[in-house]
Amino acid sequence: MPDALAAHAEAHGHSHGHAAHHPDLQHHFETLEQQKEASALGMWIFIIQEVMFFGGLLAAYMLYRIWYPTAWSEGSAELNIQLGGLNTVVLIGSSLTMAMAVRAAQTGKQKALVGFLIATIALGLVFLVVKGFEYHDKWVLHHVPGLNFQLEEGQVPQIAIFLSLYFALTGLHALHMVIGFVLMSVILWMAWRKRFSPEWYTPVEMAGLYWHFVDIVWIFLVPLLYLVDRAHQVQ
Amino acid sequence: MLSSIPIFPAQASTFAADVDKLYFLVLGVTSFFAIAVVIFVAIFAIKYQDHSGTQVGAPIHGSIPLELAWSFIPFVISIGIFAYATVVYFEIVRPPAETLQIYSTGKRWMWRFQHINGRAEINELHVPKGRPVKITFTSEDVLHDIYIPAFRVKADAIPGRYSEIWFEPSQIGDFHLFCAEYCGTKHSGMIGRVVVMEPRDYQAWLSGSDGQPLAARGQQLFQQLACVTCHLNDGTGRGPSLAGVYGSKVELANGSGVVADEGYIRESILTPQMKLVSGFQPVMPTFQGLVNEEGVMSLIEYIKSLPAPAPAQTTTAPAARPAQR
Amino acid sequence: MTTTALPRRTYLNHEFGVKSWLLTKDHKRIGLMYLVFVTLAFMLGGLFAAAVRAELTTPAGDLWSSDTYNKLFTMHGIMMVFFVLIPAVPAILGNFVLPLMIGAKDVAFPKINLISWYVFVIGFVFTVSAMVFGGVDTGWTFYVPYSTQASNTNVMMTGIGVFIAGFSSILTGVNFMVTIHRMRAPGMTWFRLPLLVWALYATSLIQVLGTPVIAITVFMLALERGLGFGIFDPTLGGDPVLFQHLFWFYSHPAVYIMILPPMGVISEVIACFSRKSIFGYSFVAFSSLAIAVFGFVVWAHHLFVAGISPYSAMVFSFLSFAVAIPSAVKTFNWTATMYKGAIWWKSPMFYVFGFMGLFLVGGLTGLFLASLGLDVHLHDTYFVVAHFHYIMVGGAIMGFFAGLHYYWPKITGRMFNDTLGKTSAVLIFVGFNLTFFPQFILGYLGMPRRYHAYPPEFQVFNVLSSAGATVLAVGYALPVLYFTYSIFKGQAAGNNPWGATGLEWTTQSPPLPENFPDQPVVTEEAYDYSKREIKVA
Amino acid sequence: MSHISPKSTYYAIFGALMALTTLTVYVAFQHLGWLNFPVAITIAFLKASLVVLFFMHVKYSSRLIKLLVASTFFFLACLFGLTMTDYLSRGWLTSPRGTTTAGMLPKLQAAELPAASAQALANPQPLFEATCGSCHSFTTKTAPTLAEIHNLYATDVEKVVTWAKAPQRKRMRFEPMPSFAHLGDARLHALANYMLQQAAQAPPAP
Repeated sequence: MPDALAAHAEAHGHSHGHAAHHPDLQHHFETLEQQKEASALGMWIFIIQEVMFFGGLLAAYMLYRIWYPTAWSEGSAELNIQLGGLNTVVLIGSSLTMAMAVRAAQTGKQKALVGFLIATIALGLVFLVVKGFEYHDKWVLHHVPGLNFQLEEGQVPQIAIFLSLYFALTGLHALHMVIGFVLMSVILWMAWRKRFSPEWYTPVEMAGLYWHFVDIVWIFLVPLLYLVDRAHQVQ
Repeated sequence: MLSSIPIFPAQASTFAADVDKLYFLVLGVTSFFAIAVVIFVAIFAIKYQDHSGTQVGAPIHGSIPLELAWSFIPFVISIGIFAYATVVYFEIVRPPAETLQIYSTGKRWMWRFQHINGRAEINELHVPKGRPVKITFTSEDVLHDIYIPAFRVKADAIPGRYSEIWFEPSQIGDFHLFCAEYCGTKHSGMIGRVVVMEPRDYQAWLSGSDGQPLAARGQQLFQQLACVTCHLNDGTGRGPSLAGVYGSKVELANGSGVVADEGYIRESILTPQMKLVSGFQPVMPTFQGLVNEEGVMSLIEYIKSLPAPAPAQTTTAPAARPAQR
Repeated sequence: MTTTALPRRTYLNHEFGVKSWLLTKDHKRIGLMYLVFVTLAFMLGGLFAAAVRAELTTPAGDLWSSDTYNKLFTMHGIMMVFFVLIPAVPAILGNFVLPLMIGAKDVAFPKINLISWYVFVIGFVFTVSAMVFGGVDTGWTFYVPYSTQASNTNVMMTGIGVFIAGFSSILTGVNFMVTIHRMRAPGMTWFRLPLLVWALYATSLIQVLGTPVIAITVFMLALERGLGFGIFDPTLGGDPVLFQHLFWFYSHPAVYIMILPPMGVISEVIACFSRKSIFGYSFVAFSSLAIAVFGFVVWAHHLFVAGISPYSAMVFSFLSFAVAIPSAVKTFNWTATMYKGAIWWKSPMFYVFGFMGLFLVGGLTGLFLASLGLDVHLHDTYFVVAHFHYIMVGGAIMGFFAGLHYYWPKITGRMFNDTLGKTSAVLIFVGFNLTFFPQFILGYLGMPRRYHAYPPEFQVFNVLSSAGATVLAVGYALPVLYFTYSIFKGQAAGNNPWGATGLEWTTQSPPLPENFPDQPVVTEEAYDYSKREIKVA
Repeated sequence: MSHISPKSTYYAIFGALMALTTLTVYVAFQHLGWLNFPVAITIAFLKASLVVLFFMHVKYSSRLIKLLVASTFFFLACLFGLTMTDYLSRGWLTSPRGTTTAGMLPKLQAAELPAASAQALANPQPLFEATCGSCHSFTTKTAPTLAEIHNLYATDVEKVVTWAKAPQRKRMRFEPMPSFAHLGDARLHALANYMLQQAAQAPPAP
């Protein structure tokens, strides 16, 4: 036990010797490492709650997909696979630029960091604009449940459930994109002011985790919404 | 007037006594544990009381055998209760083969009961003693719940599908009928009485009806809605033959099977695409909005009244007709 | 030690003014700020309960109109569940003592901690204004399709309030989990943690994993009610029972959010006032985690008569029996802890005695409801009402009061009147039993819950119940008086008035703003009373 | 914690993600039957794993974070799986075959039917319209018309009553007739009488 204690004391207490604290070390942490680990853990736990958040919707999705396969097939056929595919490329691309931004922060390349952050934000905007076009199409076609929904001839009524879930899932995803957009803007501003260094770049990394999570949600949404039963529709 | 203060509900159905037996068993077991713990806490608190607050307790840190014992023994006991309670539960939820069918719909804030000979009643339910009764019911708006404490039965009425309770009254009398699922303003007014009568009296009461039998109404609807054009009884129509379908196992297009009970028939009328019968095209339109809950119930009763064709007719020669007399 | 002088520099007096409170990042101040709003919510909820009990003294619904009555019990439920029980121990006591117990200067994310409080207050304000502007009548469970189609009250606004308050709960959970993982003092290994910390960790797990599911469920409800989306709507083919599944996926574990932290408090208090280490420390610790994990797989026992498949009901019934075992283990261990102790009869211990009695009844009546054959009869009757009040009020609030009395000297630096504390504990215990025990009988007789008017033969028990509620109200009002008095006139408590172990008792009362003068180092197990020489005031 | 991956790793992962995206779209258009969905979800999981492991650095993170990520799936599985225990097993418990009232009511009535009132027997028309008349009219297509009945039975009331008590099914183009035994002999006689009287009145021949 004394050994463990000593090791522990080492991990937590050794910075007491240093006179100069890093300016970004908050008072209640002992070391930058401890602070960073706490932030990373916090971010991951937050992402877990986000997973459960989408999980509730996906549970509804799963049930109704089992109940109403026809509605799912017909509903999915109403979605624009080109725009969905384009957005996938855009979003995965933004994940790449985000990962590169974190790498630039790790290696202390300030200009590259700013550049990659701008690229990430730009790709995020492209995603939202494309999403906007998709929503607009749906509005024109009277496919928005509740607000202006019209069943077409021969369609099963449960298509309304599919479209409700489509809007709930993609809408929430888009909301997360908007939040991410705000987050990235703050990070960009900080990067612009050269606030990050290889020693301390935690905010960039945390924003990155969030951004990648939003990307993962989309990775699941595409097959769940756009690619249902496509094989039977091209017959 | 003490006699008017009940402390235990009437046992007016055949399984009420079983439920009560289970209740007293669980009550016994839990009381034993509760009293034991309270006695121990009281003894320890008094025996080891220290007025000064400066004494120190004995250095006891735990005992693995004790921990295992008081995890394992309650676990075994609760498995026992679980098993017993589940047996009773299945007695409550599984109706016997032959029951007297009654339909019901709940809507804010009343219960309508429909006997199959056509007699209907509101917030009152007449049933014969000594006969198993099955109530198939649904709701027309929000969730409701039929609860008859004296029979120990309860089930939610859910819009869009059927629920089912059954009981065999064992005692003549008037009993409470409650709505047990909160349904708004007059939730506590959505109550009624269940009148258990001798079968003879019940029969008399029932024949005081001026309504048309449910199956006959169903037959008329069957014609009106043109169901008959597709569902031919000889199996040659565009839809499956409905003769004898009730209670039989239906093979579905997706390879699974389902037993055609009231819920399935209802679902097939309102969302026909959901469980497509194997070998048929999804051509049936939905009848949602074209037929109300009462109508669906009479259609079901009509379909139930269709006798199963003789096996030879369905499998080998569906078109063969027996000679006319 | 008959002095009234407090330490010179404390977290309470190192800065002054409204701003110093509203912008504080000090976990201790934030805990107190929660206390203010939770007390407010408790009074509001209590008021609603009193109105409900007043109505039920007579069988005819003659005091309030049906709609008013429905709003009253709904608002009682929403206030008590979302704004009292869920934040009571974690957000008040947890915030105050968690960093002290593990020897940290603060929680991991002090800013987020403050944000949680603001989010909570915003949720509270939303909900209260929904109540002021007409109220809500769906029951705290918001069951569809009543809440989406039938109710014409402020469902949306209340839903938004609950949604927002949920995020406060999530953020607190994230904060506590990280704090316990990353902020422990040197030497504070997992198995030296006080049991309250284990309980708070298990609670945080539920908050993080469960709360988002109710958030999304309320969100779907809002989409359906507000925009006409169809997710649960039976006319479109949706399933109202799905709402119940999702709702209870959170709301059943939420019961453990309410009861686990008080259980942790009980472990602390019982060890301190028995002067003994907790019997079977690791069993008590792991039973908290077991309850948290098992708590997620039992939810459908709220749906046994709601139209779920009987086979599914069987699975959930079995799991529900399984979750009873860790609670039983805890109770047995607490009892065994008192064996050969040196039991000091102070007021926190009186609340523990009360807790033991009431929680036992609450927990054991849970077995009735987990039993499928019995639940058919008992579901949605007063039996259920009595059962969960025994758990939530008899258990959780009693535990909260035990903790509040136990930590009051630490929080304020002053002692309260012990005799009055004991009196209040006895009053609450007696009043509580008088209020809720008759409801078990009513429940088995078949009186459904949420009834505005009821058949006259149920009146006697209802009158008893309402009479008990008055005693209960006195019991709850009393602490407000002696606690307030103690703030001004109470004797100084000193660092460790109860002679307890634990880091929180090594620092001054009230603690320094940075908690400890030096980084504490832990060298012993929790509750190591046997090696101590105990001095008390 | 601060592991720095080479740029090439990120580009390779991006390439893999693009390739998997193309694959998932391609596969979606192939006829795989029930396999389509599992394949699509597996690819999504693969892609997500790549992002989690490399872009989010979990591959280089502490065991605690790996455990957290794994436990998320456990709780999601609880939510999905246990909800589905309900939905997938619905309909397993059904009423046993033969649960119908048809078997129940006649048993009840056999000896216990109260006497029909003289008034009802004197004017059986309302009763007729509620029972026999709903199927047997002059124009009906689902049951023998009154004219046909007249041809078959002429004035043989007893035969009609016997048939009504225990109908058989002679002609498959008609719906089967339910038993009317529960009405009792008195009513059945009155009904049969009334029906044959009506049937005898000159039917408008088609």
